[in-house]
Amino acid sequence: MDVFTELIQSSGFAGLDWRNIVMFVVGGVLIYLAIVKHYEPMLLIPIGFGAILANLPLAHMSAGVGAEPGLMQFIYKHGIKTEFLPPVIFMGVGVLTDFRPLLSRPFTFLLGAAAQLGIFVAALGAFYLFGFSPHQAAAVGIIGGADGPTSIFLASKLAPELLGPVAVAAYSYMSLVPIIQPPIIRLLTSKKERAINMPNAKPVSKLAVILFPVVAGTIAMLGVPSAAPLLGMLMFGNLMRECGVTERLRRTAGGAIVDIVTIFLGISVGATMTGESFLSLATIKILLLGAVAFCFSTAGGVLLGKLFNLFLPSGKKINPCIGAAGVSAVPMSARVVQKFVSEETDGKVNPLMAAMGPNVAGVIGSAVAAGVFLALLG
Amino acid sequence: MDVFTELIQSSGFAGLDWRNIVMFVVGGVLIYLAIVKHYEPMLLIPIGFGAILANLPLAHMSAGVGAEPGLMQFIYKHGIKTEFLPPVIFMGVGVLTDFRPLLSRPFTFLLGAAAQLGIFVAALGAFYLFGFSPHQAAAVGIIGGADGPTSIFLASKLAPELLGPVAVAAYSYMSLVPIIQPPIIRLLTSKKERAINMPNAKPVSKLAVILFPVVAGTIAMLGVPSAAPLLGMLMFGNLMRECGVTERLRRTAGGAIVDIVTIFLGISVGATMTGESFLSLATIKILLLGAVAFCFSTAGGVLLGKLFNLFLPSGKKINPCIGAAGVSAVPMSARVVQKFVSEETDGKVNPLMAAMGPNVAGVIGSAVAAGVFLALLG
Amino acid sequence: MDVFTELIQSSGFAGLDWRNIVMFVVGGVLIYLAIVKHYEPMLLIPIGFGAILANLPLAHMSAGVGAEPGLMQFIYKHGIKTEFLPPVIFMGVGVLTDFRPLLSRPFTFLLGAAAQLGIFVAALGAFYLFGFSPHQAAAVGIIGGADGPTSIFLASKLAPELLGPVAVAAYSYMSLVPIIQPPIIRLLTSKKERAINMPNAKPVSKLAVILFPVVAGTIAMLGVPSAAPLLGMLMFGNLMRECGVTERLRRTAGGAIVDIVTIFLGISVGATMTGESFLSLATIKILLLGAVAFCFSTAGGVLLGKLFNLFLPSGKKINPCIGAAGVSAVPMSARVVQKFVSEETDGKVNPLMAAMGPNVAGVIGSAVAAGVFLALLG
Amino acid sequence: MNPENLVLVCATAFTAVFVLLTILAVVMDLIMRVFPKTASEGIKPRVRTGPTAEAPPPQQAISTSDPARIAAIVSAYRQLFPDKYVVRIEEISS
Amino acid sequence: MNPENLVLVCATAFTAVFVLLTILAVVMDLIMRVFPKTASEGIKPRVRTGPTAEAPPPQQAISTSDPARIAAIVSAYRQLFPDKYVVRIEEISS
Amino acid sequence: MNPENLVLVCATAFTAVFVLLTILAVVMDLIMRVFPKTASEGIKPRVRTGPTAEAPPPQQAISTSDPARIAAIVSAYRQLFPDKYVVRIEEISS
Ligand code: NA
Ligand code: NA
Ligand code: NA
Repeated sequence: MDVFTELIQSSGFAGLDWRNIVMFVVGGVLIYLAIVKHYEPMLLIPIGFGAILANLPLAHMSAGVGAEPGLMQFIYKHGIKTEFLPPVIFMGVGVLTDFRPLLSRPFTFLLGAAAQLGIFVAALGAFYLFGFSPHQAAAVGIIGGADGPTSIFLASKLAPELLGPVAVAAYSYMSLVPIIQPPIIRLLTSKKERAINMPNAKPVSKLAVILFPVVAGTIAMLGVPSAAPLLGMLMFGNLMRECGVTERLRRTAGGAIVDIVTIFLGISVGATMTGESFLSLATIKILLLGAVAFCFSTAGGVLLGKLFNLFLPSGKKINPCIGAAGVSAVPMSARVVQKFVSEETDGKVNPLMAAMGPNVAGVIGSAVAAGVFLALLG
Repeated sequence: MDVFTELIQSSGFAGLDWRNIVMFVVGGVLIYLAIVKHYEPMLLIPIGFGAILANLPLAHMSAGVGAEPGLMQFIYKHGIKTEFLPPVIFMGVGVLTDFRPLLSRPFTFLLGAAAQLGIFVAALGAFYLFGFSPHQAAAVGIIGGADGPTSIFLASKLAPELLGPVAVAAYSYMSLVPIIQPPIIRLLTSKKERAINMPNAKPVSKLAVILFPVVAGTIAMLGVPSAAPLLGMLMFGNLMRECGVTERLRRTAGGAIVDIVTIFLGISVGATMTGESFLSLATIKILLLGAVAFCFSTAGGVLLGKLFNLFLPSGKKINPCIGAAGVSAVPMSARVVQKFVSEETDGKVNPLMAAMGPNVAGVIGSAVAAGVFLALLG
Repeated sequence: MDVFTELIQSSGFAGLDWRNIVMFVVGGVLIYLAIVKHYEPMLLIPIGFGAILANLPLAHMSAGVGAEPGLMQFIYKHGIKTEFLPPVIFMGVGVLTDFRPLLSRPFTFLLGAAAQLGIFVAALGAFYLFGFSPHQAAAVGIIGGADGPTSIFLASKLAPELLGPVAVAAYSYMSLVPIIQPPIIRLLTSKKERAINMPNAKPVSKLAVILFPVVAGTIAMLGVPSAAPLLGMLMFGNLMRECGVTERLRRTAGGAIVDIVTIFLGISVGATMTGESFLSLATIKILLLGAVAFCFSTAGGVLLGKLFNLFLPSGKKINPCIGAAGVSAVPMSARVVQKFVSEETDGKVNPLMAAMGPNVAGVIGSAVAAGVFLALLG
Repeated sequence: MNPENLVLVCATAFTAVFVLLTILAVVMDLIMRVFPKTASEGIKPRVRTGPTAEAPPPQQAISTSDPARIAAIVSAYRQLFPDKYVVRIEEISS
Repeated sequence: MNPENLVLVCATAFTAVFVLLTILAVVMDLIMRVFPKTASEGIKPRVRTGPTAEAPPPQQAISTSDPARIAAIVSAYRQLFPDKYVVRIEEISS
Repeated sequence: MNPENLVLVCATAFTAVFVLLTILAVVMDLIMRVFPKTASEGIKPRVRTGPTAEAPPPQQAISTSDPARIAAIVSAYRQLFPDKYVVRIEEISS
């Protein structure tokens, strides 16, 4: 009987409080959304399971500021705090991203810039309305960049205490793009605008595709040096993709490396979600601000498209809907725009390729925004 | 001539003593067993080669407590001492393990528990008969869990000075399962018992298979929090396997990651086997105790099967032979039982699936045992 | 306007000096050579891009002695300074290398030794003519080993400040082997010597192939213990290749692991090439000495071949051209010899297999040379 | 607990293993009762020879397939290919 | 810059994003003018269904292929396979 | 050893390389004499074009295959495919 008592006391059941149980539910919900709703499963499965691990009393499986040493904290400390894993994911993103749609319509760079609007709206809202510190506000705002690794990178530097909710918000809303974006696009565009066809794309030479990561990468990193870890690895990955002579590196960088890093990044980010830190008013604020950020980013892209049309001759007007794809959330957002426009026009207008332009520009846009935040606040 | 002298003196030939040479033979024997006898080659090839490296005078290629800095010590220090690599292997085990046979016959959980008997018999023997310290005794006992990464995990924490012989014993006896188990099963069962057919298995829903890693994992880690690094990663890997939405993570976690970790884990564990530490009476005791542990674990599983039959109605009796598969050594031990029973019954009874149940339960069982040892002794 | 000023000042454009721009060009040229001329693209793409990254002002993307903390310095510090990544590449080299051509003509071991001549000529030239320190001279000389990871390994230990130029020289000249070697071979051999056919090769048993990494590896590491990290991993990789029972480890060690390490090794070596350190007289000297080293290594191999022929009976004479393949640069150099001889003899003599012998011996040869340098200077 | 008392440590550990695995058995049994295999999940007894590292799935949907027949196939197969094993039997109803 | 003045920080950041992406647009446009797609690079409008993680290449060489036709194909395809998308249309001139 | 005396260092190193590789040659030669290739290891001259990163295996079992013929095949092949090389020649005796 004595043995049995001791067994129970040294178990995690004794230390369990309601917050742990709520977090088991949160983790379970994330896993459910990943499996049943296909919400970014590559990230939400590890994050959800990590959230469960983090809330096991006495298991030392949580990570983040002040966490006790353990497996998850080991990964967090060596992979995230060192700012190593998110740039490596970006290398994989570079390998997997085709920038041709962007190059074939260079004006879509600007739509990708406009669609970062939500970052700043949310950051200001977080600071002035919700009382977050400037550093925290920037980390919350970056959710509007609709880019997971950028959010993790910035949050882990500026406000590691918010890493969990920021990452969850970023990946959740990226998955909710098909629900968030269509009403906003519909609200801001007229039937006629949605029907604008834009078949013309510049031919893109192989040389331009290869020069892009080197030249555009160098200029962007000169412009915002603090974004170099993200942009440098993104462009390096893209160079491996396009150069045509590093096939095996390309395959591994876009395959095994991305997978390995995703697994460890995801589970250790999830493991920052202890009930103590996650179950707070701040998390609810962050989820709210994240939704606001996505909405304003979507609107920003669409509105710049409309602004363009004020100055463009009638034959060259662009379909403002593609601006919404500038939030990034590659390639989900571009597909949402394609589906929306195609349905609105009975399949006559199909701007998928045009929407891929701002879509990939948005990846660069939010990395640049993160870089400026780091430079001015870091 | 002077140059030549200096050359010889700075070489390893000068520092060679008989123990190094014996260890070269030991390493060679392990490699021979791996190649010719197919004894766990994925581990014994790296361990055997690591044993050779460790015994090269002046090469600084040994690892473990008090080893000089060098390549192997680097891997050991960052991969094993940090308790990182064994749990990662467990993630791969989770990816590669199908728990359906266990779920379809839930009573086999108990056979997997009983077949950990040898752990405790060997631990007690090590302590009371052979004079090992309690920590060392636990590390030696865990060999009876027939699970390599669990043995490495526990030994590296409780008795790193015994890591080499413990790992060698664990992997060697796992390979010797086809020789160790049949006589014990034959001794403990009657012809009639061996002929019991048990075709009935519950159908297992996909949902139950997905809930298993989450629910059973959470309960197990709550029960024994110190087993969380092993059980958490095992269940995480199994969730990636079964959830159906993380195919590429599953493939990499069960492929490249397992391979990478196996290579570095194996060679650095092998590199702990310096002649000085390995060639001692302790190693012989450990090898002896390991054999005892495997025998008692086998017996434990079989005897619980027989005990079950005392209470089961005649139509529902189980074949006690499958209890032997509870030692784990997945999937070797289940196949040994299948082969044994099939041959004893002229192919009429084939309990492979039934034996896979205790087989995979044994993995959980020995991880739990390791966790309790850590909690009470760590 | 104030915002814009601040933006410019915090950008890298303000800090740009001419050396950075020259290094952008150098990086671009390396990338160009990789893509258009196929000069070792697996290494020169990462090195070239790393050179660009290193020269972005304020981006903290450089690596090496005295570099500020950042992503590249993180990789350099944990991967190169720890002497971890180059041996891991060597494991991959071992997996990818078939030593049968060497075993089938054991005398080619000696040609692989002779073709390390350039290492010592260049080292002495660096010390006595160009004023490098002994440590630096050894690091420069090793370029003549025509082996990238060996050069990186030795340079990072003896003269990390020269790592960038040494690595660039090693990989560049390896790519220039088709241009460097033929004139030297032609100069040193007669038409009649080039036409010597050497069809006879000893049959190599599977057992000998498996014993090679174990036995030859052990002897070599006993002989020069400080070469053990390179030779040990080379032989371990080769054992995984040949043992026939570790297929999945072999595939990953020769695939994903080599790729991962190549990417991180390459980009962080490239990131040591800041304008400040690279644009110096030393770099020009190193490039010059590297060329000299390759020439002398080529000559060394050929001349030993000719020396052999003085003592060999007429029917057993060897084609001295194959000695040139002893520089290593596997398998480029062996193919250069094959092409040269085949063209010189109108396709009648094709010594590809014979040339693969010294070719792979040269890998061992330069690793041994690096080990002796480390032992005597390290 | 005094670590010297290894009997107690071992007894505790073995008890823990038993208790925990019993709980898991009960819980998983409960889950399978609450969420039984639905008809739509498919009844497809199949045979496939798989890599030996991966555990085979159990015989599913026994009702549609004579277990003796499976055993016979498995047994015969293993005679022929001792290092392979049957993990799925695919039936084509004719 | 005073971090408290987050309005200025955000204005700067948004400006930087715009300025930088505009520069990139201009530079890349210039590069494509200086190095236009040559005839030898091939005019091959193709359709291929790819993995969803990878962005599709743009419609190349529109002149040889009716964009309406592409749109029709794309649209029809997406009706049939909503989770796939068209990344290449390969035409065989007959 | 005085590191300043780089001549001696280099001489030692070059000697070490020679001595060590000679020992390896002798030992491996010995091993091949003690464990010669057995008939059961198969006599199978084959041609295969492989990835360039991997060194080709040597011509095995020369006795059954005319080396001149191999050379001719290799040479012809390289004319046609200069970036590939012959690593195996498979003969079908007819
Ligand atoms: Na974005
Ligand atoms: Na076990
Ligand atoms: Na060499």
